[in-house]
Amino acid sequence: MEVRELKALLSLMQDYGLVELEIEDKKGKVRLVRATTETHNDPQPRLAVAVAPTVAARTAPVAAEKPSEPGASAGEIQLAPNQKLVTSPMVGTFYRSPSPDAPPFVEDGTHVRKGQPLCIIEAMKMMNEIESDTAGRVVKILVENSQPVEYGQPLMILEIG
Amino acid sequence: MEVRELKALLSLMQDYGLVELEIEDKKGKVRLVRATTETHNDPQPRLAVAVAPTVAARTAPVAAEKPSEPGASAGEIQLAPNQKLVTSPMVGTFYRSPSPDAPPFVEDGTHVRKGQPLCIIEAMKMMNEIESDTAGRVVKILVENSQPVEYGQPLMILEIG
Amino acid sequence: MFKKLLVANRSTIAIRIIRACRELGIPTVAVYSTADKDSLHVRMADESVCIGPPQAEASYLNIPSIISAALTYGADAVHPGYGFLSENGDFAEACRRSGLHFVGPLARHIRLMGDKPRARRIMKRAGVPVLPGSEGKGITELKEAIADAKRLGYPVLIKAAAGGGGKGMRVARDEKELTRLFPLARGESEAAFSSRTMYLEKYLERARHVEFQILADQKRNVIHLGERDCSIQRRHQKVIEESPCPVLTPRLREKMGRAAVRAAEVVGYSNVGTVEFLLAPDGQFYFIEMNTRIQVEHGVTEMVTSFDLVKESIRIATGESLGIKQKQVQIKGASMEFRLYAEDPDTHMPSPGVVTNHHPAGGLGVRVETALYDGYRVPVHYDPLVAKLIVHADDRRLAIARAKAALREYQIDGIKTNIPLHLRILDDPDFVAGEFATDFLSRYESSSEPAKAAATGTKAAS
Amino acid sequence: MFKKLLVANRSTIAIRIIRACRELGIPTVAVYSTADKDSLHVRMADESVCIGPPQAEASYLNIPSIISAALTYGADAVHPGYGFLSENGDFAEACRRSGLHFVGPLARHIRLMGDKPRARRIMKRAGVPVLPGSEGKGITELKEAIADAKRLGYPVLIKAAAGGGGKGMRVARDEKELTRLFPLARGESEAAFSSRTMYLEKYLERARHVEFQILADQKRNVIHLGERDCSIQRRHQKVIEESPCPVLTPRLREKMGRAAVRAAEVVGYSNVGTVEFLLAPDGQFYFIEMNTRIQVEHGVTEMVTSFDLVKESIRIATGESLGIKQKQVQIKGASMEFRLYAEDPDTHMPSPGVVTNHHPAGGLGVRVETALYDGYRVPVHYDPLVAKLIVHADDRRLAIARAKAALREYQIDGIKTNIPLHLRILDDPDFVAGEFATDFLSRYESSSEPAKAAATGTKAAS
Repeated sequence: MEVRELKALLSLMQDYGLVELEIEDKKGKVRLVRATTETHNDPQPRLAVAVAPTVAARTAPVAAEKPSEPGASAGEIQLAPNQKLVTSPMVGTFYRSPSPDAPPFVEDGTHVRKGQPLCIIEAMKMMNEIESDTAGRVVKILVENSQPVEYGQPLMILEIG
Repeated sequence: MEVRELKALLSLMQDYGLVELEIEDKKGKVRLVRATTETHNDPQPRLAVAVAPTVAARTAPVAAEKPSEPGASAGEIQLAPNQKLVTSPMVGTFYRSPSPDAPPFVEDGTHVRKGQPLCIIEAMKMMNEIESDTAGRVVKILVENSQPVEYGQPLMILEIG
Repeated sequence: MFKKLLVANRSTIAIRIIRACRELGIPTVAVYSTADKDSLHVRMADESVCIGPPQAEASYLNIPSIISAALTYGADAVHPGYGFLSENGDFAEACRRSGLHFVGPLARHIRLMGDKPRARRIMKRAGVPVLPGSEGKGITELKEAIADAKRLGYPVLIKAAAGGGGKGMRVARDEKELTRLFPLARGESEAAFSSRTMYLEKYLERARHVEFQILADQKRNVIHLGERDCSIQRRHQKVIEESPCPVLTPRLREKMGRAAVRAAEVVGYSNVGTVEFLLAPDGQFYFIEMNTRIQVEHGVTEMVTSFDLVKESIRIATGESLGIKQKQVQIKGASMEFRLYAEDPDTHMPSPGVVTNHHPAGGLGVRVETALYDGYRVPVHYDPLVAKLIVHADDRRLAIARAKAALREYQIDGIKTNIPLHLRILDDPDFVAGEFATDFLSRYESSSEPAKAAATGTKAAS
Repeated sequence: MFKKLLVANRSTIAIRIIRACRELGIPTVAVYSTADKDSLHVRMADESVCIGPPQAEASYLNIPSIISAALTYGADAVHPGYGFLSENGDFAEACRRSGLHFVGPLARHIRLMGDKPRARRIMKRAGVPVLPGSEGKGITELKEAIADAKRLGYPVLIKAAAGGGGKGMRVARDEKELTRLFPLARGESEAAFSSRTMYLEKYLERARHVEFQILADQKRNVIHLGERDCSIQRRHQKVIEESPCPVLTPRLREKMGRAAVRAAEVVGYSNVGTVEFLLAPDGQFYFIEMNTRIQVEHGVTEMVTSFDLVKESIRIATGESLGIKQKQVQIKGASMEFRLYAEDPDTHMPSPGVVTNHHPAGGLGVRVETALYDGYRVPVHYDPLVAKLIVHADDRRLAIARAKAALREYQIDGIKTNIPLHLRILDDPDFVAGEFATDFLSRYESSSEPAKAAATGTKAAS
């Protein structure tokens, strides 16, 4: 079963307020249980974290996919329990180093202190240093240098403690 | 099982206020649980047969109900295994007797031979006698005298043999 | 005004008629086959009656059934729409014999214009130019065809005397082709119209299809509402229509318009009608035929003239006079109609199925006439025309821009449609320049396509 | 023409702007809050950027975020739409300082017209009639209000100097009411606009709201495109708008139009704008305010004048001149707009939720501007205006018939809308006769309704 299929099922569950869904196949067995109280919203997948879409030219006006919860789209990032995401607090351009010829603030694997600069987001010609709000280790940098980023877009995965 | 099929089931659940639905197959096992409080629509009885809609003024352009199989709508008729429907072969006006002051061709309970006239459908000023294509007993006459009927509309229930 | 009107049709035109009746305050009765139980026209009408099984012969073409429905449900008028019984003189006559007003011309006008060789003769006598072709009442035998073709010179167009919708129509470029195609076309005519009578016309290369909208009341007042260019056709089926025709000068419009009015006057025609011409590259024009009903593409004329043709046709049928004179008719801006077919845009195979994610285009200058809704199952039994997108703008260039934006916006999943083909045509430099003839779309035919594709499925009305 | 345009708005107006840009060939960037991720404007734009969380203050009202988005994604122009930042002088200035073209007037015109007492002074000086009211720069204290009211005579209308959208507005019929309501209105103004400055106007009974559409280029050419009657309001929120105003004579139209043009000329205004008047039963008219942006109801003017106001505003912002003169403007037929709100038609409580069975109306003379699609979840955070239905017909009677047919046809399930209210209004004899004033809708208020209902939810822009 692919993530895409799972997502389709999850969005069905959400849309129809299902609390339980069982499928076996080769045309056998289905089991669907709806919440008696009907609370349509929110059974979000547990360890999946939504990634804001990257900017890409779209031509189809109304995408075929069902509306899902705000903020989610594109891909999914799997986080281990001791990991957290650093997301962009603003829309702007992501830079890995303080100036074009300077070394990057961090690399994959860099250990960081709380308050240590991780990157710069340029917005309105202002260079905004994004600092780590926790001590930890950079597991993965998710965006390219000088890439445009949106509000809420994941920038890095940090491993804590 | 495809998402499309699931969605059909889900929309059934929603329409009929089901909170649980279990299907196994190759014609085995069904389990349907309705919310005790919800009274959306009437759950369809098993051996239900569709009745073509009687003419009634409609105002809502697109009815809320999901499209169902052609011919079905409005009410439902329950048929026992040894019963069959007599349906109208044309659009017109249903008459129970050959002339206004003559006795009806049949009543509820009348035993009929194959080829015996059951009613008249007036169409284009022509009186078309509708004959029974089987021997049996009239269980119930479903339309009123001089009522407009559509193509395929059930007129009577016959019990055979 | 009528007490109640029965709409003897389905899909987009039934919906169009129901909307017009709502605005006029006339209750409507829809008829439907068992395959159309969930159709939008059924849901929109005030009342509806099932008239038979899916096969059109037993339902939408079933005259006794439709008349019986009208009488049983108390209608006093019948609108035939386009296609089905709309050009069947017997139906018009049966309606009138049953005391029902028929929204359309008299039965004899339908029959007259349905007999193509006869219509040609009358037009010729009335001074309306017709193409050189077979004389008299038409021909049935190949040797007659060969003789006529010799006289006309090749290429020739083989046509069915009772023809319509492109059936029984073939181009022959030499005697060998004629020998092969004439019996074929005659066979098609026999199958479709139960008629072996054919006729030939000189085939015009690079001609445009330009038709004039006629409006005539029962007191012999006749006007035209300008023209439509319907050259964008695929195997004699219109795909895109526009008004005004991009190459027509005001002088030529006046001349052709006068000829069209004359064509209607000479037979005492009433109600809406369309006089079709071929326009040759040299500016000469020739009468082809007259359609005695509302056309699929009537909407583009409505956009540029601000006339409501369907309401007008109903008013005329009640005996009302035309409210306007020819000189009050003005053509404003440019309008185009895009027929949306439920078909594969490459193979043109019909694509029935359940519609999902239906989201029609909208906004300024965008008109949608659709039979679709989310969850609707497009049946396999009928014409694949499921919607019409009509745009209107200040000029043709802006209309093209608007059409592109709207077609990109139009969303239909679950079935295939020809929207991708429309978008390709809108990018075609010749189309954009307005330089095209009836052979324009042949360049979009993929060579691998089976020649029989056109024969599958049902046909679009013109 | 612009290289790329950022649409600093959401919902219907964002879609309207994107459509105009598509026709002009300008790529668009949509901005959205996390609550609007699945919105139609995001799906229709060529690119889209998330600019913040659901609260408007942090997203659609977040100037640095929007400017940063425009710069980061390479836009050279910004269209503010209506509501949100559309009448924020700082935003217009910030755009221009960042090298972005702002599709709208200069910052100083926005600020000038946003200061209502100042706008009143300027208009008075220019000879545009204004209602008797507070003089000077406005008032802040109750004792000033009482003095002004004594001079004007009751009833008086309390208004916020920085007002808009009906906030901080109250009618006082005597000094007791004034004493109670003035601090209340001032409190609303403080909360909404951070301003304690108020002013009084003489309250006109039975007046109509009649506004004129202005179009002005950067070379001081100013024309008007006729009027809109927006008297059908609920608590100062417009519900139905129409053009032309059913009671305006050509002579009065010319007189009011000249005053509107004068109002724009006197400040050197450019781009689209609307001059709002109150029209008293005696035919006197009074300037209320000028809106320095496109209005929700611009569509009815487009229908009767055949102008594309949004495309025109973009063209003007590039520096192009007006292509037409006042005398070329013609009003053709009658148009009405029906605002579809996601709200309970009886209680007016917002009704967010997931839209199902969405089927917009269509056909001749029917224009739909909708932000809805099947499966769309109407968010709770914003204005409940989710669609606009605009009809156009030859005259007002036909427009009403068309509107009724279209509203009956319009299907939206899953949320409640005010369609039933529209249908009731369309059957109201006074509405049909065109005899109404701004108090018309008060008769449709159920007496049991809590007075606070109007304060819930977000407000519709005018």
